[in-house]
Amino acid sequence: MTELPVEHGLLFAAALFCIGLVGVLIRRNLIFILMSLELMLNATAFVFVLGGALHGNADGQVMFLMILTLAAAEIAVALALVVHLYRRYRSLDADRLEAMKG
Amino acid sequence: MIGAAELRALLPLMLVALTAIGTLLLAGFRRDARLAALGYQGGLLLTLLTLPWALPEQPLEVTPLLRIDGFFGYFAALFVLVAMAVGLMMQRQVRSKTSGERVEESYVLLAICLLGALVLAGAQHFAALFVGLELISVASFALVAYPCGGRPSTDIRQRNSLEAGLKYLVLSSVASGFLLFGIGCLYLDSGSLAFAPLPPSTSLALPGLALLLVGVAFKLALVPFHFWSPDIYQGAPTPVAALVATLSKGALFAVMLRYLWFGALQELETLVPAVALLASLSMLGGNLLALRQRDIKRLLAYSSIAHLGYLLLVLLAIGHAGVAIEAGAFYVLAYSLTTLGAFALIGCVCEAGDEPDYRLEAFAGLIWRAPLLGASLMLILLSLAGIPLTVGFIGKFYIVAAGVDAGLWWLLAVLVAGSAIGLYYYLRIILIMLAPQSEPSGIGGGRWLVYGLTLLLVLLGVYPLPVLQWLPVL
Amino acid sequence: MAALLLWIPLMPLLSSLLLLLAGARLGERPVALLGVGSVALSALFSLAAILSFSASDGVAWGIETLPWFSALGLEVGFSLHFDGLSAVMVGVITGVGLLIHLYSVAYMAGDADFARFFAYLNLFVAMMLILVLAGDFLLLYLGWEGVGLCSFLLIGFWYRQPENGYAARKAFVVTRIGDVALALGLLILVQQFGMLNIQDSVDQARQLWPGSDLAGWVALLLLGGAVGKSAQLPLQTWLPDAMAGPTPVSALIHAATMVTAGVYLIARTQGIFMLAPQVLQLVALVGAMTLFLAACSALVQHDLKRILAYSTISQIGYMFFALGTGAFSAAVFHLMTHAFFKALLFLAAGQVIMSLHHEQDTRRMGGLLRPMPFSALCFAIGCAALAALPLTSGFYSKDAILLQAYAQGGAGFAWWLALAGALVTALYSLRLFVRLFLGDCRTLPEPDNRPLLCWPLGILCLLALFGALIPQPLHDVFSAAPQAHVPLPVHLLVLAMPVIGLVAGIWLLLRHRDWRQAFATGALARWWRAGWGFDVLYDWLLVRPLLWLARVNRRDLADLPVQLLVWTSRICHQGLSRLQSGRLRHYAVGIVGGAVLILAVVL
Amino acid sequence: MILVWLLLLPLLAALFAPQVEHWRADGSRWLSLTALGLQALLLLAAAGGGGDWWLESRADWLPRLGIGWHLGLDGLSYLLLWLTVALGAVSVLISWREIRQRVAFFHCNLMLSVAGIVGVFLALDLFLFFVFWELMLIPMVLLIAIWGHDNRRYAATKFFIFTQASSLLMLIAILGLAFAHQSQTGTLSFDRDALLRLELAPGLAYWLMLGFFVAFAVKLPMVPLHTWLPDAHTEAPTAGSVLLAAILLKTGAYGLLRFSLPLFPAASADFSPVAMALGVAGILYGAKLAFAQDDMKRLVAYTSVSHMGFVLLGIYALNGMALQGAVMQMLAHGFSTAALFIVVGMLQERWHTRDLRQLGGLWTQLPRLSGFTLLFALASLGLPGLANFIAEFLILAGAFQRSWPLTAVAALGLVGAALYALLLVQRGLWGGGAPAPGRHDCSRREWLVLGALALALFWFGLHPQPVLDLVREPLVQLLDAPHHAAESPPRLPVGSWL
Amino acid sequence: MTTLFYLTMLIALLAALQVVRGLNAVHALLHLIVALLALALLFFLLGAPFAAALEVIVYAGAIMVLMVFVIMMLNQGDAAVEQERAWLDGASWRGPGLLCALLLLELGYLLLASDTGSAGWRPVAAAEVGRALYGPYLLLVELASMLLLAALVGAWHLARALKNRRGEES
Repeated sequence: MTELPVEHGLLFAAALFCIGLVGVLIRRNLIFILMSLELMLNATAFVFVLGGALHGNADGQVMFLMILTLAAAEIAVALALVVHLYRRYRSLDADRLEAMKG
Repeated sequence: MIGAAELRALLPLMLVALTAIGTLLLAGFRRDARLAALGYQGGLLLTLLTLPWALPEQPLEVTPLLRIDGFFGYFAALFVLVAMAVGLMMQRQVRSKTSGERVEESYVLLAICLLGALVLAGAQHFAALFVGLELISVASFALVAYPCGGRPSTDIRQRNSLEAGLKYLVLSSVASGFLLFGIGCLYLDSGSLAFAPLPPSTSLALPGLALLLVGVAFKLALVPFHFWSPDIYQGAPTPVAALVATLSKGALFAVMLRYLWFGALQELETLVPAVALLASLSMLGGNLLALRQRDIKRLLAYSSIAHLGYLLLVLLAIGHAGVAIEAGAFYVLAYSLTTLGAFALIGCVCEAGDEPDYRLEAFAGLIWRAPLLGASLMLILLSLAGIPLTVGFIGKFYIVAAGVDAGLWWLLAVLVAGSAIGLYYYLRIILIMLAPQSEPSGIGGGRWLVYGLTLLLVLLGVYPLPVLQWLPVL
Repeated sequence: MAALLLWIPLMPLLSSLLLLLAGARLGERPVALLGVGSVALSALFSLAAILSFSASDGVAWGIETLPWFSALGLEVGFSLHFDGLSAVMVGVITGVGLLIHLYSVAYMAGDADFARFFAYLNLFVAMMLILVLAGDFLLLYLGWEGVGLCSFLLIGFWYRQPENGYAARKAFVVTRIGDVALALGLLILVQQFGMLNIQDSVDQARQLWPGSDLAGWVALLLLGGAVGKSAQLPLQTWLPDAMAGPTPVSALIHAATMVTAGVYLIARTQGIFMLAPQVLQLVALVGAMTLFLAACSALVQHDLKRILAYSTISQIGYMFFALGTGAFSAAVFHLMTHAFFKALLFLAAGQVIMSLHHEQDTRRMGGLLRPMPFSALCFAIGCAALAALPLTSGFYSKDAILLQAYAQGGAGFAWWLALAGALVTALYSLRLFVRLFLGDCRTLPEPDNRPLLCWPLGILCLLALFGALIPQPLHDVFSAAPQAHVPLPVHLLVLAMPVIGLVAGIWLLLRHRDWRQAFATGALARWWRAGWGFDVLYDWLLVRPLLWLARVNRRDLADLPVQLLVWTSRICHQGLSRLQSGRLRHYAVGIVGGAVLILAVVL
Repeated sequence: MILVWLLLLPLLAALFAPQVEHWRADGSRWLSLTALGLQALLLLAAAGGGGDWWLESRADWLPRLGIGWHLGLDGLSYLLLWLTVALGAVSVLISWREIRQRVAFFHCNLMLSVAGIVGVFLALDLFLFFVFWELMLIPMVLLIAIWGHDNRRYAATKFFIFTQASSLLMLIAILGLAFAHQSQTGTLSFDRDALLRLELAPGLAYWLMLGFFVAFAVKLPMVPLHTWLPDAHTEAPTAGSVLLAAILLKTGAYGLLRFSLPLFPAASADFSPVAMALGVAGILYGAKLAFAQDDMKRLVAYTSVSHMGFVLLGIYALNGMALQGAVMQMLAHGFSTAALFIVVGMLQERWHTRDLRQLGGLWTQLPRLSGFTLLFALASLGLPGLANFIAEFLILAGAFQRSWPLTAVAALGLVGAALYALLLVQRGLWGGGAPAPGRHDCSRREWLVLGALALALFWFGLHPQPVLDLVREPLVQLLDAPHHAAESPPRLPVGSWL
Repeated sequence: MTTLFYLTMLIALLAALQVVRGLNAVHALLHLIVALLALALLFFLLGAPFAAALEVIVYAGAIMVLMVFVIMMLNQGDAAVEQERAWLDGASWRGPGLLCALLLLELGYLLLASDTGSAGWRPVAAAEVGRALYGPYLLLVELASMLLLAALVGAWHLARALKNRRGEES
């Protein structure tokens, strides 16, 4: 059990979050985008676990569990859609999705 | 922990969950759209009917997560009604399409959406907020992309719904990330996930609230987080678009109302400029974007951006104006009712042919083709524009009242400017509708839903007293 | 008696209404009967009123017939007032009016709009009578604007020629500028007294205003109105153009009656003017200047009716001059005699013009003495009276003006101008007569001597000669001017002036043909002919800027900001729509950007 | 009950217009006329009550928000109701032949608009007033948008946005008042009587007053907020123009008289120089623009701007005479401008053009119609003997007592009026180039309408007393507000001129 | 121990970077798993063994396997790597990178300014979490199950069409 300065933990989470965000912003391949999303979710999960440890209660880990559930649910639907996309365009390019605009 | 009283208070949620599962089981038992619809509507009706009984006399905390009180009751009733209307729209779609899309699952998903909304209506805890939100989100991802899963409907519909589903999913997840990060900060700050007044000294609350605001603003589609909404409205099946426009936004707004009401007010002071900025940008941006939009669904999306911008005034007024909560609650009702009407009408008029036609021109001469539908459209648009004798006016009246009471003069000025722009495109549709009829085109089914909603819209516009009397219970 | 007074304006008014509504369906004879008959009845009533007025020893009587309205702070009634001044005016209007009506029956015979003509003419008489009988300023204003309207309608009577319409509009608008001044004057009265009864207001003013500037302002504004209606400087430009109307109209409206309304107004409100000596001096100056300028213009005109028009302006200038110098009764006296001889001249001119197939240019006339001796006689008498040759009525009135003016104020600048004007008057009278009746016959006339044309002329000849004998019961109206001694040389000078003019004219006529020619084509004559350039001046100063403004701002500049707003929102719409690119990553950038924004605001 | 029926009758007529048309082709016309006739009868029955309000109707509506159903009738509203009924009937009559398509819907809209206007003239609860205020516009917009001329969409949109946006400002001001009431007494109230008793801080009162003023000024219309008017008038069908010019514009002036002045006496008095100046600007600017137009209807539309400038001037002169004049002007303008629009409509029906450059010489062809045109043009220029003159004179006389320089400038508007009115006569009626012959002169129905309007103009020009008496009491009350007494101008400002 | 903390963080961040800028999906996925495992270690170090275990089992185990499955199914091959290289040119990095850096800066500023005390540092054992889950948060668990149900129904519905279509194609 180590006493980590909270600020450092938070900064780490923020950095991880931003890295994930960069991934969402720059990648065109949807698989990569999804992976970047996972990074972001994990960054937030880290914050909760950190909080749980800091305050010594279970709420943080409960929230982590919820995030985990969400990630699972989301990825299931997302992958189904990705497969659809690939079938349709033979590509995972997110930029192909631009029929609707204006 | 959970005793008889709590169980009774939880009855609406349980019924809705049961409806979801029951409908699923029905579908598994026999794939019949009508049967599924029946199960769904029956379950919801039961929920609605038992709701008064289920509501406790005094506000009741059911686990740390939920607080079942008048506020919950009001929004629960509203959301159940909305879900029923969306279900009806869904049903109509089946009847008009003989292609036999599988819609049974969609009722399950709808019910889950509703469950999420009910959780949000009662949430007094961030975990409940999060789960409720994600219930709505995940279910609506699938619903938005729904046509992909059916038997081949038209190509464009499939393409658009796929695109909409993916965009919604990715962007919504990003926003969820922000939201979670924000909640995490707040949790880190206070060590509790319950809605409570923030301790005044801490500084982590500020970034927490700011990030929370980002997430919320995305879900409410406020400028500049609004980009997803027109695409989703356009791509999703019309009932689902209606759902996204009303239920998910309304539920999130309800929970924010409760959160702020529960005491994050003093922290909000530092957020006021940010919220005011979002509100102004939304009011102006939404209306400007809608100005010359040619697709009716996108236009509605933009117009709801503006409406949510108006609604944000309530959040700002909440600490200062006594009417703010009432205003917010009523506006959600007015907005939902009107938007549902609009989407029902779109379903009725635009999707009559084989290929849906969402251009504004689809409405040309509607009033001469189908006078009642035309009149309904006119009333719906007037309600959106906030003209008296429609529920939209009472809503706008309330908003302005809250703004005046709280002295938000600048925002009111922006509201006036935005409304003025808004008048242009609402009237534009009316004028198109009044144009001499171009070519005769059919009218789809489901017009009774439109009439019903319009009637309600006028009735509540003329005599909103029943609802108004309920509001102070909040 | 009161009822009698009421019927004086009511008769022509009713007949006018009748003619307006049903005239088109009636034949000429009933129309004429109605038109002339009503005026004749009116004249009869007037006579009765005047006689009974004289019999009652000149006590003014007014009647409150009906209340018009009573607002918060202002009460106005349809009240009539009859005194010596009204008597003179009513007599002139109905008398001369009747003669002109008779003449018109012949003159307008065969015109398609015969009924309309008489309707307008009767309306005019009614309005003029209301004007002079009004006991209330607002009623006077009603008559005042009413006669303006009739003038407008009659100038534009032959509406198919665009220039007639233009002249009509010009007449109305120019006089309306004066009317605005008049109205403002009334507003001061309303503010001060809360009523508009003429006699009471004047009495109040007499009591309350000595030493106050208010009298000056009111007088000045009333003068403004008078100047407009009576075609005095600087609003005289409309009258020459007004000759576009039928000649009887010119005779009645633009010579005998309406244009003297200004004189009547000043005479009527004499009490106020007396409180403002500076304004009174201004009146005199305006009159003198006008009479001289107009006389000069009359000297060089070619158009027969324009000559008469300028002469009218000039003669009314005399009246103003008289008013300004305090010779009120002389002014009214001249008003009456002028009405006689100017009506005579116009009607005779009408006969000439008709005979010459609507030729009005004097350069194409001449030698008419032999074919049209009656007209020549009429003209001779008229011109003599105009030139104020001794023993004509004009002589007495003009003499009275000049002498009384001298007696009041001595020989000032204005007085010398007036005297010079008399000389010029004689000159142009002579020129007019000579041009028409002597010399070679340039256009062959077809004399038209229908009795209806001639009889009124005959009567007017008599009036022009002996009208001065008609007594004028004005001594109660005007505070009597203090008698002052006028030296004999002045007497003689005034007496001789027209004669000198006449002799000089004959001398010029016989001797200096080349010189005359040079003068007539010279710049000075051109300038005078153009009415001293006032029209051009106003054109540049007012009309053109207004037209320019109208043209430039036809689309309403106030709409520009609105258009700008529309344009701006359209641009914003396009910009925002372009941001909506449809790309997932761009949308995500929106979210991140928004987050950055919010955090930046929070920071 | 009479008041409620006054409102209900046109509503019912609107509701049943489509049904009636099934029975009889022109049934909706007769239905509208009947409704208006019955309204007139009700008005006759309502005449001459005593007290502040001749009739009052009160009921709860939304008691939680202090909103009630409160109607009241006094001389001022009575007069304007008569105007509404009369010109409503005129509108029906003149559209007898002009409107051939969707007749029932046309009358539906017409009657709805009339109902809204009646409501505006009766409402004493500000919320209710606002509801009616908005409500009368929608059918008007439809009238323009469906039966208008070529550029009707643009005109309708502009009209809609101008009026609605400005009325939102009024809504804000109304709510401001209601909350001020709440902070002073603890309850919300939108009732005029209750709000009249408020003591407002000067700054707040001024801003709230401006909120009301802008809404009313747009409707009036006041320069520079007038630009919707020429478009709306020009593009509207004749009946629409008549309704707009004759009645709808009056609601703005009525609002000023009924709400703006009494609710904010001190602020209005402070503001009055500005308002008067704007009124004067309107008089001159409107006249100038009218003078510049080639389109007859546009010309008439701009004369409205000019005439309503007089109304604004009169209202903000804040004395009895001017106020009476302003009311008189509302009436007179209602008749004269409506008549001119009707005439233009008739000409257009016959020649399919309103362009003065193509018209001319009409007198030869249509002496009767031309005579009427002349008469109404004269009324428009304020010829004594016609109603407009009384109005303008009273306004000027009243305004003069408050500010003589402004009045002097305003009086120039009389010259301007002469310019445009006579230009209309000269260019339209006189002149040579008569268009193709063979057009019929006034039909009997047209005669009836025009004759009635002409008669009204003469009647109120020669006997305006009934009007002045009707509004005397309300106006005196208006001026007796305690704040005005302190603000009333000294009696003799002119004495110190030089 | 503290060193281990920072080291693990560094590994996680580096692995995350590799995920974001990776060209080959499978490699990126492996990096992601590394990052997740590093996180799991961090959780463990923070005294949350339950979370750490779940992270490994559910995340690195189940979810990632699902992704691997999809990646393999789509089977993009080497062409895809080239494609990725083309898409990831420098220009596309710059703007978003800057924006995110800005965000990080703002967040860092706000977060570092906080003065959260560290009074209650305490490991939270699995049993405690379990008690919370089946105590006050019982309802939450039920709702989470509904969430999974939604995902299940949704994914199943969407996947059905694939089956259908494949049937049509063949």
